[in-house]
Amino acid sequence: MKIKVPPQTPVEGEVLTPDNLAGRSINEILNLETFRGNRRVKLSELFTVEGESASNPSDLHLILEGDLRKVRHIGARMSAGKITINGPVGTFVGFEMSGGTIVVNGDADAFVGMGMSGGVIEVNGNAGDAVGSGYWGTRCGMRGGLIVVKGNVGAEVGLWMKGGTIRVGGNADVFTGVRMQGGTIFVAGNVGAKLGAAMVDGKIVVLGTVPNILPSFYIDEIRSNTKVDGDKIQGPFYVFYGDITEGGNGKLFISVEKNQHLKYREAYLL
Amino acid sequence: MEYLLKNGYVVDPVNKIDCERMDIAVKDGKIVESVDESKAKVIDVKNMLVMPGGVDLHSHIAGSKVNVGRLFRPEDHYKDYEVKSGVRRSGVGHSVPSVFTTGYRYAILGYTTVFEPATPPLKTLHTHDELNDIPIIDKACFPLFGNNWFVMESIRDDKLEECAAYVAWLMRTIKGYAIKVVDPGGVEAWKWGITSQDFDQEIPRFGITPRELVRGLVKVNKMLGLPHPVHLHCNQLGIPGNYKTTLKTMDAVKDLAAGDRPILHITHVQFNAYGGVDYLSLSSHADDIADYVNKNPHVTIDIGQVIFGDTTTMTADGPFEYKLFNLLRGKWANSDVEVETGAGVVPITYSRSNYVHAVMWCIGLELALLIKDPWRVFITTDHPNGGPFTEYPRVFSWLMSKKARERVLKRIPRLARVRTNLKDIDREYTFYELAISTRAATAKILGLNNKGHLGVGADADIAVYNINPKEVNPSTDYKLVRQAFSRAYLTMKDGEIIVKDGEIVAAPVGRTYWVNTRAPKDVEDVVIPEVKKRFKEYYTVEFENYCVPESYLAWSAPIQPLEPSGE
Amino acid sequence: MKVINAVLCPGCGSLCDDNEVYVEDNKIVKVKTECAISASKFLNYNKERNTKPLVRVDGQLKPTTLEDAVERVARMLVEAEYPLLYGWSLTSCEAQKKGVELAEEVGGVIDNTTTVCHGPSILGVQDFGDPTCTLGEVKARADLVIYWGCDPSSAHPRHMKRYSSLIKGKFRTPEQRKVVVVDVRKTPTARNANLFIQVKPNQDYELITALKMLLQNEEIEEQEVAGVPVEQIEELAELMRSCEFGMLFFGLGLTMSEGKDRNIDAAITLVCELNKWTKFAIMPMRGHYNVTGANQVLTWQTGYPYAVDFSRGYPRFEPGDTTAVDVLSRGYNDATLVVASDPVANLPKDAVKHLCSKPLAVIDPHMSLTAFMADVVIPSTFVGIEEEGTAYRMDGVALLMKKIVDPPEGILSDAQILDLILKRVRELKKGR
Amino acid sequence: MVKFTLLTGRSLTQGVGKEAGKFSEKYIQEVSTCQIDPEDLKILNVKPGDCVRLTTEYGSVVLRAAASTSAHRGSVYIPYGPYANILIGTKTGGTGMPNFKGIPVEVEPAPGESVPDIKELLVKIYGRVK
Repeated sequence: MKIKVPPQTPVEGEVLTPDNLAGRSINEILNLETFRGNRRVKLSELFTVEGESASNPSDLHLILEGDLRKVRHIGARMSAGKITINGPVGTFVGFEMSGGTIVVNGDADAFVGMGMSGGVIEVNGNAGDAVGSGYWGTRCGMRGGLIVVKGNVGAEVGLWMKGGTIRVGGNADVFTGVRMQGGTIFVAGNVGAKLGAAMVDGKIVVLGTVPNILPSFYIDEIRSNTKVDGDKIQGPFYVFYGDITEGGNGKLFISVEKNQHLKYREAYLL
Repeated sequence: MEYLLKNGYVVDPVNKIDCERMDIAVKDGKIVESVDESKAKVIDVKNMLVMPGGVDLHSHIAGSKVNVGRLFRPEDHYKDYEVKSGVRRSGVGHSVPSVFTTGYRYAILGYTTVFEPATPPLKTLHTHDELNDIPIIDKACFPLFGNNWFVMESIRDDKLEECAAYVAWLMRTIKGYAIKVVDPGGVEAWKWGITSQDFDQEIPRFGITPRELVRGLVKVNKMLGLPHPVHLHCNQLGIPGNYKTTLKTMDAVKDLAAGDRPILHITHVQFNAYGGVDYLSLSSHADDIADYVNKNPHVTIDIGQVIFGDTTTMTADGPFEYKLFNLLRGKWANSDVEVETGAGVVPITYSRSNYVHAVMWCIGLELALLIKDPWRVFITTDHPNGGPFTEYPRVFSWLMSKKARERVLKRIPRLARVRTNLKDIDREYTFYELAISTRAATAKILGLNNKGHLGVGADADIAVYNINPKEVNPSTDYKLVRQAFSRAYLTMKDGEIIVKDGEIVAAPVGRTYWVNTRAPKDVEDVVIPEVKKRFKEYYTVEFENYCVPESYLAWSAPIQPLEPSGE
Repeated sequence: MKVINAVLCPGCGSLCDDNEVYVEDNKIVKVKTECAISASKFLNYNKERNTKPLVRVDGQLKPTTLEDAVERVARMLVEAEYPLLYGWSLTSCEAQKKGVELAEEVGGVIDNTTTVCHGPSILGVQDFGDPTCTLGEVKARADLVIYWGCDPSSAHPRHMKRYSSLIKGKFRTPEQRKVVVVDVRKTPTARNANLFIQVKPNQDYELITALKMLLQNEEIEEQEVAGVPVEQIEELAELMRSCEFGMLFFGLGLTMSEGKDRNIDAAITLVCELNKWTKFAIMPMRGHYNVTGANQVLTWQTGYPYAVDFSRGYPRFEPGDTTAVDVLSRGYNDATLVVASDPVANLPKDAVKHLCSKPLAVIDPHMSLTAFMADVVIPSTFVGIEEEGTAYRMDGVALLMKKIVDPPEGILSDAQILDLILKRVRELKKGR
Repeated sequence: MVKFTLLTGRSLTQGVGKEAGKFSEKYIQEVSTCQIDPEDLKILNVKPGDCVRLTTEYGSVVLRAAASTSAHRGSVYIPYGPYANILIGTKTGGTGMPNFKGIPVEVEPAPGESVPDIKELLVKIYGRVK
């Protein structure tokens, strides 16, 4: 499917999942309705469609082309199949998805994988804020699955995260892993301040620099390497645990080499 | 507009009508003897169940704590929404629905009168602001008096007449309906961080016990001739072993009763009927409470049934909510209100496999089934504390069918079955008893003469359910009961069709009742200036700005008090 | 000359209701108040007043009729696919209700200025709750008052004297109260505090974390946190632990700096923690006089306090996406109606750029900066001066504002203007 | 050119001035003045009343400098308003709230430049008015 003209107002992309499209003919798909702003529009007004549909969602590979920056909730609640997005995409990609794969060949806006419980999201560009968080008030972020972002991510990655893995190839902004309750976050680049704030469980690995460590984390040991989903990651790492104020048992693995300014904490090693 | 509802099976306990096939005539918003069939709109409700509109005397639908519940629980509503269509505004539902949705969903259940049972007087302008926005249903609110400095001080100083004058002034100034007491003295103690107030323990810095306070307010209630008895939420709510406090409280005012008119309503008793010493040993003492109520006509109760699932607890009982927060460690809102009261809000998920929750579930039903007189026990969920009001049909089916209860009983922890009596109770409500407990009796105890019945002159608030009471056996067909009560075939309010086949077709404004009370003029002339003087010291608003003008109510319906029945 | 007592001040969120206003020939000639902002409001409200509906013709604002202005706004809203209805904090709840109805009717996003003041506070509340009280509780009981990232001397001039640190209550005299200020600058409020803690910008979160550590008797592996020596943090922790009734007032210093909602998360959980030791409460210092009312009205009508998206016919709340700054910076909206607010003066440049690039209408008594940039301007009355209305104080107490003088001829209230627009919108929709 | 931290906020004068009107002298004067510690002014080689240019990642504007002991070393304080907004970004971190406080800012003397007139400024940046 190719978006005809980038829409001026936001388009709801919930309908764009293999679960919704499977078993429908191209014509039926073109006649499906969604919202552009407050207008009900047919997909045919927004997209051109080529190829063929599949009867089973898991056999369906949906390819979206064009500037989708104002299309939000693409792949919401999908359970199977694959979506490839060639271009930049809007907010809430993979909202509450439970299975299948979404690949974004471009940048993704905020709230990638909000409330997801399974499946894979791959962003081959940058991603916005609150990747892998949860709907407001639920106190529960991503529970399972994998999110991979090649580039940088915004603030509050993994907010309230409970399970699954987030891998960031670039840098992460402030509050990485805030209120995290489980799962793993791996950041290959640098992170902003307040790393792991108020986390109670889970693991965060940072290969780049960390501006400071919150006073509610204690240094535990120095480890030569660690693992993320079975992959060995070479250290050495400072290992901190916390957040003490939450009685937390979360672990921060922070590159020793890139963070010599934290050397003074070694004095507290038992 | 004239209507004739033809051929329904009418259940109207006030007029002793039990499933009789008859027609109901409606004209200008009232039930009338007959209408001209050629002019009236005739609606055939053949083989359907016709009842007066439901009357709920205890449901938290409006005011500051309800709005706190809405505000801090987006996760409660984001999946349950109503799209704007026709006469219907959009909104959200689940345990703390938005105002429009509240009105619609009550009407769909066939309820037409709902009272908000707790308003902090200082925030009652807010409560009315929301009540004004709730469409269709008639409503009112009960101001909180159980931790009020003026009340505590005047009862302490043995100045009952002055207390009565203050209550009368406040009731008409803020347009309230009844005296509500929540955890008497306990909220004042909580304002200093103290979380336990016993019935015979002195309230910190006020030199008076809850016993004296409750007795004083029951006397005041009689002096003023308020249409509803003192509406009391006991001390020690939610605490194991609290059934003793409840019994003590009921017995404390027994000597004040005169005739067979109830003088005290104890609300959501399920939360106050616990045995045991901690949550591990929690057990049901519903039988002791029921026994007392059966023997003593001066009290009525409502049950406060628990429904398994997610909901939001909210009460003026701030210390209880703090204790609940410490058990659950989730979200906690607390809002102490100067001079008067407080409030707390905590979300909860009642789970069938949780021993404590299962015991609570049993207790509510036991109360409704063990109290023999349906005129003195009312069905509530203390919405949303035990569960949302939209679950009422489920409660009806449990009360009407032992089989329905057993289905749940089978799936709760064994120990919860053992430490409760529900499994041994065979009683099943009839449609007649259900109609008493959900409309006739509640209207009567609220003093609403035009509600809860279908006699000539009554407000034409009518609910028609698509179920044939002559054919359906609720004991076995409890699912049909639940379905029928979930979506009224027809709801009429003040003679206007509101719900047709489960859909909202009109959404007019509803009344707000309040009691226009007055104490003797010479007493008021002394008391009100004194209140005004102390107001500046106690409050942060001006005396003049405390008032809710009658013009503020969307449809003001003042009620005159009854004849005072002495001290 | 007429004297009107117990007048509410439509100035800040303190909503003081004890002002005396003197009126002669339908003019306010004198105000008895202890507040400079309030005096300025009552005496100057009528200056720089625009009393004619305006419409932009050839780049210039030209007078027009009310009917024409209403018609243009209605058309703008009906034609838009995703209109933004923004503002709402300087008007009555009655107008706010009309605003919700209009937003629902035109399928737009309605957002109030909360979004750029205490929006993060609400997000914090949605995760943890809100242990709070009314201001009279502070007056009666508080023996410790903390102002964190707020400066009542500048923004809420009578707050301390009327409600919090400097007032005598039933159980407390001002001398019995200790005052603590935590801020990045030595504010006017800080100069009179018993303890002033100067925190480094963007490090309030670290400081709160350190406080929690000390309250839990945990050791801190640092000499100082957020630029504050650990001994001084210990001093504050001890004050908090040992008071009988503590109150934490916080302001935009917490919501606008790094951390935002997480700062409030930390502050609320700190107060929850403190309730294990003593009685403690927390309250945001709300700025505009009825921004609290906007949250209340939206919440009871839609379930959500701000940033409500009606584009699909029902209320949706996705802050960070449906919040005004995000809507504008992502370029979502294709028209904007601003009521009782001045986003051109208050929002970041790039958001304002988008705002001004699309059709823009303003309803405001003042000739605001936004009105100066608008396509259509409809003047309205001043609520609380020329119009009655409900407003909510920062602690959620609802009060009725009075009408003191008549508005200039032909000027309607926000609620009336919105009602005219709503009616016209319904007609236009029917015709389509 | 010196690096500072930008703080924006309310001030009493801004509050009072706002009530007198957004085009009033009092309001404009207040919101187009930045407060800097006297010691920092010396480092900048700027006297109170002189113009300085402030530049952030998001924009640049010329304002009047004032000495203030409230502002601590290393920070610049501007009351909320149309001038401060030029220096503020729209990133909200997923919260709806931009960073109005604690933004890195470069300050340099701007001799020969003047604070732009409010109306001209609005027209220049946001267009629309002819």
